Amino acid sequence: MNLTETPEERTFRAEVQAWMAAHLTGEFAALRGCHGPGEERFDAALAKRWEQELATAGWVGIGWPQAAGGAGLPLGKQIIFHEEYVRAGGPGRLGHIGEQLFAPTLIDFGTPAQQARFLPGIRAGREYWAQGYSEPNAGSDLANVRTRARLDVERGEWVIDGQKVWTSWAQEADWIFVLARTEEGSQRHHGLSLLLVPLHQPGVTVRPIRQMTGGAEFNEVFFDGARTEGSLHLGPVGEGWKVAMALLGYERGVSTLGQQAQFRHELDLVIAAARANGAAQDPVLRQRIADAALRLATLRFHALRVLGAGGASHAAYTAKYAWSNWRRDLGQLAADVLGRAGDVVRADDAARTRLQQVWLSSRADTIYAGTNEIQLNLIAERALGMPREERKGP
Amino acid sequence: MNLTETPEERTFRAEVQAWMAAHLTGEFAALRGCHGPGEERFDAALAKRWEQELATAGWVGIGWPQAAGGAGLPLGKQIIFHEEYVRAGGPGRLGHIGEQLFAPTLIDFGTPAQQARFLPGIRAGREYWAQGYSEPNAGSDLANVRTRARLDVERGEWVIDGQKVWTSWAQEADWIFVLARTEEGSQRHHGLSLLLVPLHQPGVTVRPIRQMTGGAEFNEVFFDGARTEGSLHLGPVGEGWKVAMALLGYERGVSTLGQQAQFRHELDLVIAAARANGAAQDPVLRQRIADAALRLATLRFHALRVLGAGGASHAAYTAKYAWSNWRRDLGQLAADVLGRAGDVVRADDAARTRLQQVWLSSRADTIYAGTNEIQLNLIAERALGMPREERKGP
Amino acid sequence: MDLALDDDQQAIAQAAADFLAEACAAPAMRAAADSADGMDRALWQGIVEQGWCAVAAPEAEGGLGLGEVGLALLAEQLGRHLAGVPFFESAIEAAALLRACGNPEPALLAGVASGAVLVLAAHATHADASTTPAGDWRLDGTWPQVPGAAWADNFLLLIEGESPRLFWVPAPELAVEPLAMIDTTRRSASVHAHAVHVPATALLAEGAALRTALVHARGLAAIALAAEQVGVAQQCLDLTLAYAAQRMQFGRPIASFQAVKHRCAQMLVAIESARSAVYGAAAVADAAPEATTLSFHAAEAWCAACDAVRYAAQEAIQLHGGVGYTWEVDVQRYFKRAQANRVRGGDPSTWRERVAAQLLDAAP
Amino acid sequence: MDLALDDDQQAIAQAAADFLAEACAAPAMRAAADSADGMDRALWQGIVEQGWCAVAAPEAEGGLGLGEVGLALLAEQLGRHLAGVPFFESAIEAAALLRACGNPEPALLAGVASGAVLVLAAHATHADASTTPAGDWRLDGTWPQVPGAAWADNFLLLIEGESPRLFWVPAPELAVEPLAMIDTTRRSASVHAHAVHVPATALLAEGAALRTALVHARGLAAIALAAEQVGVAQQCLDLTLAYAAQRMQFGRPIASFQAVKHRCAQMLVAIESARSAVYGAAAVADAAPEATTLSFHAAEAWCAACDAVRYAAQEAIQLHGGVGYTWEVDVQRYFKRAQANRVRGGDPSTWRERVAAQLLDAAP
Repeated sequence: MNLTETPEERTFRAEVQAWMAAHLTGEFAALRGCHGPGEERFDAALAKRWEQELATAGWVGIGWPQAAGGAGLPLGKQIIFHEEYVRAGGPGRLGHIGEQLFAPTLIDFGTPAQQARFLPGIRAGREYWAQGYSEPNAGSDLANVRTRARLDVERGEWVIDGQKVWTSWAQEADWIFVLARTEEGSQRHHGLSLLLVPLHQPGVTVRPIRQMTGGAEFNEVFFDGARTEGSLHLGPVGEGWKVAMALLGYERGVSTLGQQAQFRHELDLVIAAARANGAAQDPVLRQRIADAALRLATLRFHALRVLGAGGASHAAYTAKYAWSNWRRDLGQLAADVLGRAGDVVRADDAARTRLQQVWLSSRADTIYAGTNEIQLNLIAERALGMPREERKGP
Repeated sequence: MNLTETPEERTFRAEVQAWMAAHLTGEFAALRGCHGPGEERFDAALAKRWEQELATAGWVGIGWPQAAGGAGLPLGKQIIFHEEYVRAGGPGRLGHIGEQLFAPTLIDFGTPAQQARFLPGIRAGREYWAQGYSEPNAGSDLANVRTRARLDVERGEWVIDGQKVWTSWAQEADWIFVLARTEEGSQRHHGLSLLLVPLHQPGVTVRPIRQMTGGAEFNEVFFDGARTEGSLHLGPVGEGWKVAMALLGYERGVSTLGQQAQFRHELDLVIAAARANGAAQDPVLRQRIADAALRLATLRFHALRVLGAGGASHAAYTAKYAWSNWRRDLGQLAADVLGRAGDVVRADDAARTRLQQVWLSSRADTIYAGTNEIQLNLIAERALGMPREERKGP
Repeated sequence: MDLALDDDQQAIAQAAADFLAEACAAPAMRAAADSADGMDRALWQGIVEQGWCAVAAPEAEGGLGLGEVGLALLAEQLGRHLAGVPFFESAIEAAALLRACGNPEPALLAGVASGAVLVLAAHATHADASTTPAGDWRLDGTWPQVPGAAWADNFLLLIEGESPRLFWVPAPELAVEPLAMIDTTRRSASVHAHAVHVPATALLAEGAALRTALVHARGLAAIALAAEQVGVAQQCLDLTLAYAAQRMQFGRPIASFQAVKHRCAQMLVAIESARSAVYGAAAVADAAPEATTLSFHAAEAWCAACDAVRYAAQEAIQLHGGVGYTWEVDVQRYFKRAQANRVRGGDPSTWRERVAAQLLDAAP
Repeated sequence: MDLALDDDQQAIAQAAADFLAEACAAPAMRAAADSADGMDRALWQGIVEQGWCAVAAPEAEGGLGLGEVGLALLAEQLGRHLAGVPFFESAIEAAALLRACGNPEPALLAGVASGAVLVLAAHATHADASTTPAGDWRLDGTWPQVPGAAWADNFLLLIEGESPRLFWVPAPELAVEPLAMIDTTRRSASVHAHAVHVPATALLAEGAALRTALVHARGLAAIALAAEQVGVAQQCLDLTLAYAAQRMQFGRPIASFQAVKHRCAQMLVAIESARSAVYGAAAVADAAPEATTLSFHAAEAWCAACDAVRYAAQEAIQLHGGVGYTWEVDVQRYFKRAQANRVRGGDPSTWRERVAAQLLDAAP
């Protein structure tokens, strides 16, 4: 157990701070604090140039092994990078799904040819990925996959038909990894494969979903005879479920520390708003603000405990439920601190607009990547060993 | 909708107040504020004399029809009686189960002979009843009845074997109504009968259960070849379930208004303690105290709405969950207001002792008469029409 | 003592439910919410024609004589449909204040009854009234966020300060600037007065009398807005029940999962409690209570309703899953309205603190 | 940066768990709780022999060198077993204050390490210290509720006031009167000093230096008491899981009901969060932080642990159903201890308000 930074870590932290200060300027200053696609002021072309700026400096793939073209940084430094990136106002990372979720899975499960083909594009900030798991009638029931793919033996290509939903940022991505049923008549998590499919082709339609925030970060993706090369399955054909689940494991990874730095920024905005409008004098809001600050500090300790060597296995299961409900509470707190003014949209008030977005967008946190209900089932069944929920029918 | 009392009601209220002031004196003053058996200072013989004092004045059976020996008072006056009884410090009613639960059921389902035999004893405050429903391995699953009764044809008597549990005040009762399986091999709620059984006989053993309060209000009752007359089944043999459930319906009756007057007294003690020890200056405790007062007022409105003509059917289902959780919160509030001093037992400090009892005893409220979990199931299934919980096995 | 609805009350509640089910079904509600100014004028006309704006007034004055209970029943149904009409602003909030002031302008109240929209402008950032040599008043000020202002025919302008004053001003005298809202089902606008001259009769109340009237009207408005919150909460539950019954997950309707059932049940507990609080408080208000009694029961209704709707709207989104987060599903509109109402009526903690002062600070 | 337990830490936690599973199993715990004075002397002897009372001290001073983290790990296990020993009082609370004062009496600290029980008496109803012509101090006062007092060999007497003073006094000099407790697993007694004379060296600290020491020691004590609360909460969960697995209702183990599963899962969320808060805060404390940092993280650990144990104890009773309300089942003892600890460490709202002042009132 060690919360003290080594001298080397302190130097590294200063290095990241300096780099961000020097580079998140000029045209990139417009990206400061941007969340990502779906936001009105988000400039996707600029965000891609920013990804390339990061890549050139070697900040993409810092956690990948060196053999895979990464920097192979130890955990402590990765944490520092993510924290300082967000602290400096670094925008939402268009490359996140490719770099943080897809690439580690590719390194674990991909063929050398697949790795050679895809890792460099991700590492260079030139190719962007989307995740095709959820389906409209499946929701939390991920194994209920109806998207199907058959091998067109003649052309050596997979032909995909179906629909995915809740695909973040697909409107800006180049590729999508699709969990598809490749064995006709198979049930549940059997007979699935994880296929790598180019998005820019006639058989694919991406339609943004308007959210309660007014923006459209998520999309529906329709596959209507979409095609990809026969070799582009990640892991063996028919064993896509295992690979898909392994990929989900990386969602709980080190980037959660960066997410927490973003949360800290949001809390700071709440505190500033409360000080400005007098809400800071209200004893009940004071309790809630203090509680938010204390629980956020605990999210960080919790992540450090889970990520640490020999990390606590029970604790790993509770992290998502804890942070998503923390943020939902923060969103409600933001709205309550804003008070009457929170109901009025003022484009010229960036702090207020951001807090309104925090309030509304936080409602997604307890739903995506496993709803509260799914999380509690997982905790009860896997961490506590309680009986499994019964499923009916096939 | 009418919250204004009629002149007649006002007169009646004054009458009850005056009677209580005149009669809860002398030897009965010792009963003031007593809850009931299980309390150290509770004097059962005195409490029975008090029941007879009430009976003599005509306060027992005020809600029964006149034909059954009752006063047939309208709802408004019944409410007023129960409220003023508690406000005056009237002790827990040893006759409650007989008068409020058993008698109405007897009037609805009993034979004329049964009514003639039992109603006068209850009406006179001379015979006391206990309720034999729950069993040790059944808990909330009331239909899981293992106590069995067979008819000894020769002697024309039921012979009962089995065990009941959580029988309030059985140590002071004369009779018990027992839900027993009278049809061998029957399942669940089939083949049950509601038998009326004298407690004072060799085949019956009553053993108090020590509670977390230290007292023993509840008992285990063992039937080991216990006997009762063959005619003493309430409702038809084999149809005891229907009668037993009808009886439970009277638990939601008008006496809840009296219960609320008791809650009000407890809240007043909390308020007095907070004013005395400075807790009343704490902004968070102030919120909680105000919340308790507001929600208690709502419990009363809710009961008046449910009891009123054409009362709200949905609302009836939610009452028990609402009041039991209100009281559990009040108990926690009492402990928090007492603070450090709440951990010390001081027999000479009646108010503190009472608040400690409120804290601990309130933990039973969300368990007995249908746990929180059972209540929520009932609300979901009966009020909202959601699918029924699956049961496994027989 | 009885809090069940009597026949007249049941009749108006049912009539309102039936009328709004037709006149303000979801497509009409969405159309109004997404329209330029948010008001459904056809609906408003229908409401006026049914006499709802005079539901509380005594029958002798041409009203329906259903008092605060009648207002609460209508507000509940309007909340359930997020109706884009200024019923709360005009027939409840402004009318309550006008009555509480002693109503020196009968035409104004009659106007409200016949659908002329009267709106209370409060919370000025700065505002001032001064007499002129001609005996008129000159009014200046900015009221930056006034709900319903863009739909107003007349305003009640509240000028706070050591001695507060309340003026009646026709809308054309003022500059009204609509605002972009998060909750588009009820719009606010900023209201500006610049050297507006009104006659002496436009001063409706001032000083201590006005303060008393404001507290009284605040209580009545809170009860009615609480009723609206109950309607919003009920619709959140009903939408959720309908969705949960048909949405299949893991081969079962999600309504069959105990966690879903219990949360819906807890929504009902909160809603039915809040409904009892609102009906009870409205009945108390109709019995001409003392100020502290009205204030206590207004707090009761308001806190219960805000708690219920916060929980119901939260769970409605949550139990709808991903689609609950989308624009297309109506729960988001109910969620936003619940919060807009809450901050409008004042945080429940503020109301609870008022009650705490009654219970804990007064001489015992 | 890493908050996983290292090998030494895992070893002591495991050793403590194993030792207490044997030496303080449920029957022994109940026997101590139901005994005349509540102390399990054999257990205390075992604990002293294992060196736990010096777990935090540097190895150079004969300790185990495991710091605040080591104390927290032991406190967690002791809480889990409701051990009837003055470990918290002596080795944590009093020792922390003694160290924070600069420890002018090394024998006292050595005594603590070897099992002589040192107890802090605070919250006097009245207390006074005056110098005598002989250069001694005369002490008078009443400390009405001092946890562990009946087991003390020595006392630290805190005399609050404009300039607070802390004295060291051997127990035989004082009148100690045991109290009847709700939580019988940790007894308090009232402590009276009547014209007690102590030498000048008995004054350990005073004034501003003592104030600073008290705040520091309060932070360390809160972290360790939070660890105890985590242990209490964990045992509530474990007892509940065991019961739910075997208790049949409606033909199924109640552990198979989703409502039961979700509540147990939420208990685990709260407990694991609190454990992270406690371990993190203890690690911070070991890194010699600034006063505001220690105070923040102590609040973090304390609030998280009190929230977790309140929920866990509540649900443990609830999910045990009727038997959860009986004396025979241990959950009631854990429930009572959780509340006794809570009021002892100070209501979480008080700690949160301190944090709010840091965040909201300081110049930005």
